[in-house]
Amino acid sequence: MANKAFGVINSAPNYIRVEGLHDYRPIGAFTFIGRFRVIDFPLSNMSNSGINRIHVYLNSRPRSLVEHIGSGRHYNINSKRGNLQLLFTQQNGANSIYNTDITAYMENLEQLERMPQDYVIVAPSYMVYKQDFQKLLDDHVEAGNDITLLYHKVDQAKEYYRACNVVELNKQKGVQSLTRNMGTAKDKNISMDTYVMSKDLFIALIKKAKRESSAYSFADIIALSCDTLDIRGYQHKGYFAAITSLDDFYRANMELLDYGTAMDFFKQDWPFYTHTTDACPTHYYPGAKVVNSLVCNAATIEGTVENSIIGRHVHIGKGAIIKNSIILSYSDISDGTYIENAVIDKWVKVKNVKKIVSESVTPAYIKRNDVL
Amino acid sequence: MANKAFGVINSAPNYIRVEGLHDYRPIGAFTFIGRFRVIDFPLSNMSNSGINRIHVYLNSRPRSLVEHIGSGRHYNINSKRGNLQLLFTQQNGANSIYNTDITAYMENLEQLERMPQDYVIVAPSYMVYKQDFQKLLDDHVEAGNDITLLYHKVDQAKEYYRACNVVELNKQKGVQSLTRNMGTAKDKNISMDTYVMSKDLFIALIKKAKRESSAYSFADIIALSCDTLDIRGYQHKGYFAAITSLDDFYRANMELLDYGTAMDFFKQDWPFYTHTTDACPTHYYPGAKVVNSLVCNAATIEGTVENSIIGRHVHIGKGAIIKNSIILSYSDISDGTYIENAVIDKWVKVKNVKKIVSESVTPAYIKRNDVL
Amino acid sequence: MAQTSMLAMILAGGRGSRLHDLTNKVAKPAVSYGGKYRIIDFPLSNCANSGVDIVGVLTQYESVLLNSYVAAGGRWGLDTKDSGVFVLTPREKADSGLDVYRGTADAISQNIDFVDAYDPEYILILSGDHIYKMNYDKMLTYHKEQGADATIAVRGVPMKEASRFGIMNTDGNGRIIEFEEKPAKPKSNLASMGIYIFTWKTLRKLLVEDMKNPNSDHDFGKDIIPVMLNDGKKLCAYEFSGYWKDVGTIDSLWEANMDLLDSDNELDLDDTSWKIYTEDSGITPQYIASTAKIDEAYINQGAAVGGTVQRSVIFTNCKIAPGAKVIDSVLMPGAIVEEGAVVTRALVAENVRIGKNAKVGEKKSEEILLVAKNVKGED
Amino acid sequence: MAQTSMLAMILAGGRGSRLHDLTNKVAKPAVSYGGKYRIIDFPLSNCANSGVDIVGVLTQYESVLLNSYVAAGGRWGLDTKDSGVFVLTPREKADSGLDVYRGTADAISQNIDFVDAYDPEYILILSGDHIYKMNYDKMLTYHKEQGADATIAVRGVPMKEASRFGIMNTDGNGRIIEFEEKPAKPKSNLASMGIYIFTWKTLRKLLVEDMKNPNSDHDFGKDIIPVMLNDGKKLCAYEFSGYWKDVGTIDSLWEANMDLLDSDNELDLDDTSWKIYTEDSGITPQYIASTAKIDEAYINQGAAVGGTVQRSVIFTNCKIAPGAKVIDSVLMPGAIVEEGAVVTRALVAENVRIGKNAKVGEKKSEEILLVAKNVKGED
Repeated sequence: MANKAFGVINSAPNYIRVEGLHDYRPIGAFTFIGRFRVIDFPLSNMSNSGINRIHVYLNSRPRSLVEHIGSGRHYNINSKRGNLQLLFTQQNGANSIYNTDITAYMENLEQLERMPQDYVIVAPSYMVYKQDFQKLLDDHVEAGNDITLLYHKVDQAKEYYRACNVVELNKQKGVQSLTRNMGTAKDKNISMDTYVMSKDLFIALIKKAKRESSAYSFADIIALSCDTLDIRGYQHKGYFAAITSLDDFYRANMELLDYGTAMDFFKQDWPFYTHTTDACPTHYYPGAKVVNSLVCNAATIEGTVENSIIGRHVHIGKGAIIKNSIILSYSDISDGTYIENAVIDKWVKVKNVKKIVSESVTPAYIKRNDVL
Repeated sequence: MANKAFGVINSAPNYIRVEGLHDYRPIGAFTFIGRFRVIDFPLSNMSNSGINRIHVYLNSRPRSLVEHIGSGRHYNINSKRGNLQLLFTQQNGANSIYNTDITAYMENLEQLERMPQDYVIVAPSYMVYKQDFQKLLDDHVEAGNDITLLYHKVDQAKEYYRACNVVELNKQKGVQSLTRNMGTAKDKNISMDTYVMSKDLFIALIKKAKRESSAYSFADIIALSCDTLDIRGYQHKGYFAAITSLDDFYRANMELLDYGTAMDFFKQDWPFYTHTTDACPTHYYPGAKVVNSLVCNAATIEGTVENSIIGRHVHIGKGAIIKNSIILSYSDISDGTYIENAVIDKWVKVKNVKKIVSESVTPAYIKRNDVL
Repeated sequence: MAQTSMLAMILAGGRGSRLHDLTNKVAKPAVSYGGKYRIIDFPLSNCANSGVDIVGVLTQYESVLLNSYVAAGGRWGLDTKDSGVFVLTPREKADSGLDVYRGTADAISQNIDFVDAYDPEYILILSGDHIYKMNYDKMLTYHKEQGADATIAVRGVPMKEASRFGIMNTDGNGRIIEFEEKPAKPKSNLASMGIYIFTWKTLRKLLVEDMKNPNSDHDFGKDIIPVMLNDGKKLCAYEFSGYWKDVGTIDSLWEANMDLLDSDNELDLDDTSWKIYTEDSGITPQYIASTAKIDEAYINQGAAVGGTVQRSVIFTNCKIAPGAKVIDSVLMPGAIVEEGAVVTRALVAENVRIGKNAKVGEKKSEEILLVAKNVKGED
Repeated sequence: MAQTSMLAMILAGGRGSRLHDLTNKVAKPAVSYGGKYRIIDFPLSNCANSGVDIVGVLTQYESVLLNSYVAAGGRWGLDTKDSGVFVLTPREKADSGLDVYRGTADAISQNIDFVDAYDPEYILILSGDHIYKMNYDKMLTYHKEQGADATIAVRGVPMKEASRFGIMNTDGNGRIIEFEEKPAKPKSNLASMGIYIFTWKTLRKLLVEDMKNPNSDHDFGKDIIPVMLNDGKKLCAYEFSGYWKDVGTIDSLWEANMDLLDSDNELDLDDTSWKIYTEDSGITPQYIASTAKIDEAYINQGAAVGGTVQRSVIFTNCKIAPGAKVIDSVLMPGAIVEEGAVVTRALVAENVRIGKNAKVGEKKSEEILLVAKNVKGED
């Protein structure tokens, strides 16, 4: 067990805004392929890696995440020996430049300093990937790095990952620089905002950041430390998604409609845990036609669904056609509606509008609770 | 079971400040007689009354309360059938005049409207008392009131209860007015900020308050409704404490050093639940002298303790003398120290200072984490 | 321990031999049903939803899976301070050796000390193998209103079938005046559902006497109820009218599953005000491939469908390969149907694999085929 | 179910007859200790703290209290998705009837199916009646490093007492070369603590063989270990040096309680990095009245002291009236000592009331007095 490290799960920097969805909940609380929340992935990675002391930093609108995470029992974290702590920040005006992760850490410094572990693993709540942190920690300790930084090599850095940081590496995988992705080239190493270091260095960097500027984020202070610290890159392989825009969110979901990709990501030996709701199975009525889709429980399907993700308790009426779309829980699509390339938020009722189609790459977005 | 009502536990109005203690946590998270938190009392009252859907409104610095309440399992609330929801407000600048309970309700209106119960019982998180809410609800329904308001008759309204509201009643127990206690007379009926009404009326009043003024609290709108609604007072008897100042906090604790009062309040048929920590029993060393005190687990006592409350994991050194004081958890009072009439917050180390005494009625207060 | 108003005891000892190979390794109450549930989820969820917080589960046969399944009372929210699900198997005592439960009443008698520890006013006796939703709290209210010593839940059965059941004959006010086990000429169509509420003090006395009676079968229906009627105790019938199914045979288990395809099905598992709780794992949604063709189906999360599914119930983690066909069938958790295989009018047991191009079941068979072992494929 | 590295089985079947009336209604592992704990809290907390997530508790005698106590695995944090505490009593199977556990090894043999369900690489066998703290994960690391088939925890006992124990004779590298049960002339002072780690595959084979052996007592010490030594298997001794106490008699149970008054006591229940978890109720702090005089004491929450307490351990909810005296004694949960009563060198059982002015126990008695029934007062 990785009792040598505790985990920190961080919320997204204040400059990241996901159109629509983000108005109602933090990115960590976004529904992912209809069934999970984005934060389930970093939490499960930590739990599966044997980390049982975890700090989750919550920013604005914490209700849905607090409810979802609860006591953390469903993440398989021993409630006596382990502890999943939810930490808040007072400075939570979503757009304030002072609303940084450094501010959040400073406000909870007493909690950080009291952790008995020697190492910390920091991971973001707005990315989806699979990573054995125990292995990452072992490599970090063996290599003797000051900081190990997880990155992913992508070839779509022009269109996507626009709010992420890009890592420049030297031949020894030493991090030369960390800068915002400006979309200047296709091939980039994207920082996964995931770090391993000693607890002491972590706290020292937080304090240093605070001294230098009240608006610094942790990534900023890492960027400034490239010259003075031994920061090493560690390449992540496999499925990776950064939920930093509606486009990214949509694409990240759609990629998992590929059976091979999904089967490689969801493996029995590395379960992803989530809060379950005892929803009954899904009922496919006569006349339903469903292909290449992920369908959650307690849906009732009377119409056609293609290349889509259907959330829990969703109703698809007779003759309705859903294509290339994501329908979140409790939404009700009435008979004969045509929806293509859209993200329908929770509790939406599509009653009178008969067609929702986005012509651009960016999907159409329908607001939570809307009646159309 | 009182499935007919859901519960709402509210945080203290923004004009209430408890010196010292309040800098570190909301009143609901204050330690009470060393073992409980203030919020345990309203939560246990609800749970014992069979209410299993509860909203707890959290204001500033929610961490300690979120951790303490967790999933609510220890409050005996069925985790599947019941639900203890923690609700937050964005507008949480502690001193902002907009930081009212109405603002909090408005921000979570969707959650309120979704509750399936017909009635609501609203209780504050900053008062300590015992009340069967099922009985209150039954009486409310039978009498056909619009609102039932719980009050307590006190005879120290000049010195205490200064931030509370006073209720004027007519012969039929109809509420004539609800006004801030100005300390004008000894005998007053103090409002316990506890109401029963229909869910529909509750929501209507919230919306009305919001329309009338952005700074209104729920008590304000109740006060304004005395003429138009049938608001009936219901007298509470037994132990009652409003934790609205350091004096009130101190007195509320000390009153329970009276064995008769304590035994009447803590009864097997109405348990108060709390988050437990598996602390071992307390060790009384040779030379320890303890009288008329409440002592929590995992303390080590080598000195003298009189008329005091000793928290968990507190150490009282050899020859130290503690009189009429409250020592909160993890504090360490070294050999030979003399403490009288003081409230020592958590994690304090009294090492060099040899005497802490308050000469006035108001106890001395020593800040959390201080080393003296 | 705090006093409990009503405690429930679920009789879950049944070997369920009419379910054949399905109960080789699990007790009958642990058999899967409805895409994601186990039979015992129904009485346990009913308890949780009715506010019955302490539940004893009486079992003696192959209890490991059932035991570890129900011991995690959290599944039904029954894991707070004053609630719990307790598995009660026969045990050695200071004054008696280890002995099997000799009958339904004896199972309770052997656990009088357990019941006493909670000091309940009433005791609810349930069976572990029925599919239904029932508010036991309402039944308790009726029991109290009637001032009954025992209340027995009954349901109306077609008169011509009544001679297959234990029939309660009542007076005009719901009081039972006679009980006939499988009467040749039934006088009423009210069949006992095997659900009883007793005032505990009364039952306790009867059980102590029954234990000493060498001629007793120690059974509620055969011994306790007749004695009570004989003694002039007040027994009342509580009429239940909703979905109810005894899933004691392969055919009835299959049927109960198929009932879920009916959109007017009274059981309504989708009703969030009376959920049936179960083990709910955090697996992926159901994956429906481009090659899939689903006609009518009831499918649970974790399933992957590449083939054709017609009028079938598909449980957690089942895989139906492209080109495979599942018709009028029930696939229990983890069942796999490989390419080209055809499953018709069958109940495929947990984790069973139907190999490539294999054909199991007959469209016109009278009985439902139970497939409890892997079926080899053909190339 | 997910594969588990090491699964633990706690042998908790003991009647504990040397504890007399204390075990009339509870199995020995459920006996109270240390102001708030039960004996079985120690192995269970050790498991939780060592990261052993699946624990079987084997019991057959009067298991209702023990059963409902351990079934709530949440007390030890063992109630997450992949963890759990399971009570395993003898049960009927498809191919065998209900039978008692015939020995320590048979208890495991009868539950091979349970162990197999978790498919562990190693199995840890524990006893339910010892007071100690031990990191089983370190013992497992040692077992792996040694490449052992079995590792047995041992502790050094005074050489002159060694002939009362099962003694392990080892070579220089910790390998056990001989095992002697109560040797007249002990060759070493390393006594077995009854704590074993086996590589499951190896043990499983031996258990299957042992079950068929009509001459076996089905006991680890008498049968399994000697067979392994005979077969040339690698058995290693893992030395433990810390507080350890077998609380099998009233005197040793009293002593173990009294040890807690020693400020250098190695058990150190106050160590928050290795907590012993137990049922922790939300009762009031201990109330020490104006009339109280406490000399040395170890007192738990919920107790109310109005009289004199000297060198004693006072459990949850005990009440000592003004004018009463408790000297060199242990008062178990809920014990009440009324005005003027004097309790000396005694162990007062749960909920026992010592009446007004009654005197129990002797200052100079050789043995500790067990007071298991109410003592009438005198006016």
